[in-house]
Amino acid sequence: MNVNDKQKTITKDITVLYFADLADEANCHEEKVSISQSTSLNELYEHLNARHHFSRPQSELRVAVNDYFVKWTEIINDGDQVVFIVPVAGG
Amino acid sequence: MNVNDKQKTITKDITVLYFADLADEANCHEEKVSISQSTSLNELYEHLNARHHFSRPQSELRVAVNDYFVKWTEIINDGDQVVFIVPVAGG
Amino acid sequence: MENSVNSPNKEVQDTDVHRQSMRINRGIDEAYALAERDGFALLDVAIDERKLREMLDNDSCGAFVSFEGRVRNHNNATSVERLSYYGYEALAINQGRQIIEEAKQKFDITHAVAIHRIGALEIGDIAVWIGVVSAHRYPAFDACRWLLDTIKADIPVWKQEYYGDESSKWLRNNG
Amino acid sequence: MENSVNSPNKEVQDTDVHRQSMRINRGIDEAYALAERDGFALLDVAIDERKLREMLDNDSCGAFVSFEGRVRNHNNATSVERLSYYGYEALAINQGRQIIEEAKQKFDITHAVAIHRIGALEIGDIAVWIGVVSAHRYPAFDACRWLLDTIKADIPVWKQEYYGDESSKWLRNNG
Repeated sequence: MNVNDKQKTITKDITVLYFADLADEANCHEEKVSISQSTSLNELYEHLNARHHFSRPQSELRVAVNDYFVKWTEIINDGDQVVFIVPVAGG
Repeated sequence: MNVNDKQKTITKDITVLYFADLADEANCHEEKVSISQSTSLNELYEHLNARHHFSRPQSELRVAVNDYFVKWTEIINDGDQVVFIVPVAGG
Repeated sequence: MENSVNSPNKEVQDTDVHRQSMRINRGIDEAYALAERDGFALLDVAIDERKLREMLDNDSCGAFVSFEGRVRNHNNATSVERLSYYGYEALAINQGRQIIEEAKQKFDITHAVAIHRIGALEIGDIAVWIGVVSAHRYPAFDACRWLLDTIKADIPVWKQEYYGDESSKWLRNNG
Repeated sequence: MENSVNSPNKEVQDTDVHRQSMRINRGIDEAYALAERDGFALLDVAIDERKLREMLDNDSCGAFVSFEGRVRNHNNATSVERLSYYGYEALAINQGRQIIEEAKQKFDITHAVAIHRIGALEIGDIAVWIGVVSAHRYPAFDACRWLLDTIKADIPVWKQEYYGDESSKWLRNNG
């Protein structure tokens, strides 16, 4: 077992995209994040919130994984793209 | 007082236009009608109904005088244009 | 409505007594000018939707709702070949002007324009066009729908469907 | 929402982190092909209303209802210079396809097409276009309105208004 294999067993590498207010606050559109196997979507948001100090609580957001809205209870898989969605304002 | 003046004092000359079913039944688009001074719009319809045997009772119709809808109680004046309006079907 | 079905022979005669109701008395440009001024007109040629939309351009309006009533190829289960609309133009114009005014009083809209076409129409042709602009979205929807219902109920226009065997029938509005 | 007002300096930075949300990843023709196939697409150029109408030509339909959301020159009492829309295209496409399918299940309509534009828009530009065709009139009105409400609630598109002093503000939908 080399170091890479060992890494894979304990973390997941995901991509997070930011839109609207969250992009301003994170000051980027996209970031790569490594999370532990057991990290939930809630925990991921709290983790990123600690880093970026988002102005919105998780309760105001929806979440999308791989370009579909999902429930906050959805499991994160290695390679997933996660997006926290602030209230939309189209039309 | 000549004959024409005498006529004017006792009758009104009006124009009646027909549309849709009524035009089919009257077999014309327009006719000139002389009516007595006291003829009401109801009476005018009954008079024309006796001549053309319309398939619709007056209760199903509206009436317009000089290009505006009016009440059936409206007074007819000499020179008026009267139109009985069967239920419309545009759109 | 059995007795409203006309035989082919009857139709020729019908066309005659209805001929004056298939044409408008003013020119096309005059009809559009009237639509621009009063918000309503009859037309006896194809409706130019772009001209009507231009009348409704307004930078203060975030919402534009339009309705087009098109000639369907069927009515209930019966196949339709074409349709003729007949109008009493002078009354339609007076009534239409009042309906547009009433819509502006009832709903929070900026402007509304409606045109009803008369004459012989083919499948797919636009028989009626209604456009409404407003600052916000719901009044435009509400006013457009109310205008359509009111035009169908109060504007003196009638229609006759023609079928494959050249028989025809006067129609009642059924939505 | 005091804290959502950005200073002119902040705006330059914003443009950077939002740049990828102002463009679509597919070509224009591809976007229209998607709208034709699934009934929904994002676009980052002016919406060609005629192309969308052609997708809705159907001889069995007597009713066509359309909605256009245009950029207003004001929001409440504030004068607006221009507006930028930002979209999460892949999610918008997936969500839009589902919304169009749901509209066809909920309402007695034949077809519906909707497009949302993203990028920098001027006053009067069309931000969203929705068209619905049906045999009869009420389902087309109901579906068009429902589609608009649902698009405004569920399609991941955001907007920022710009004012005369180049300050800007993220907007919430207020109708």
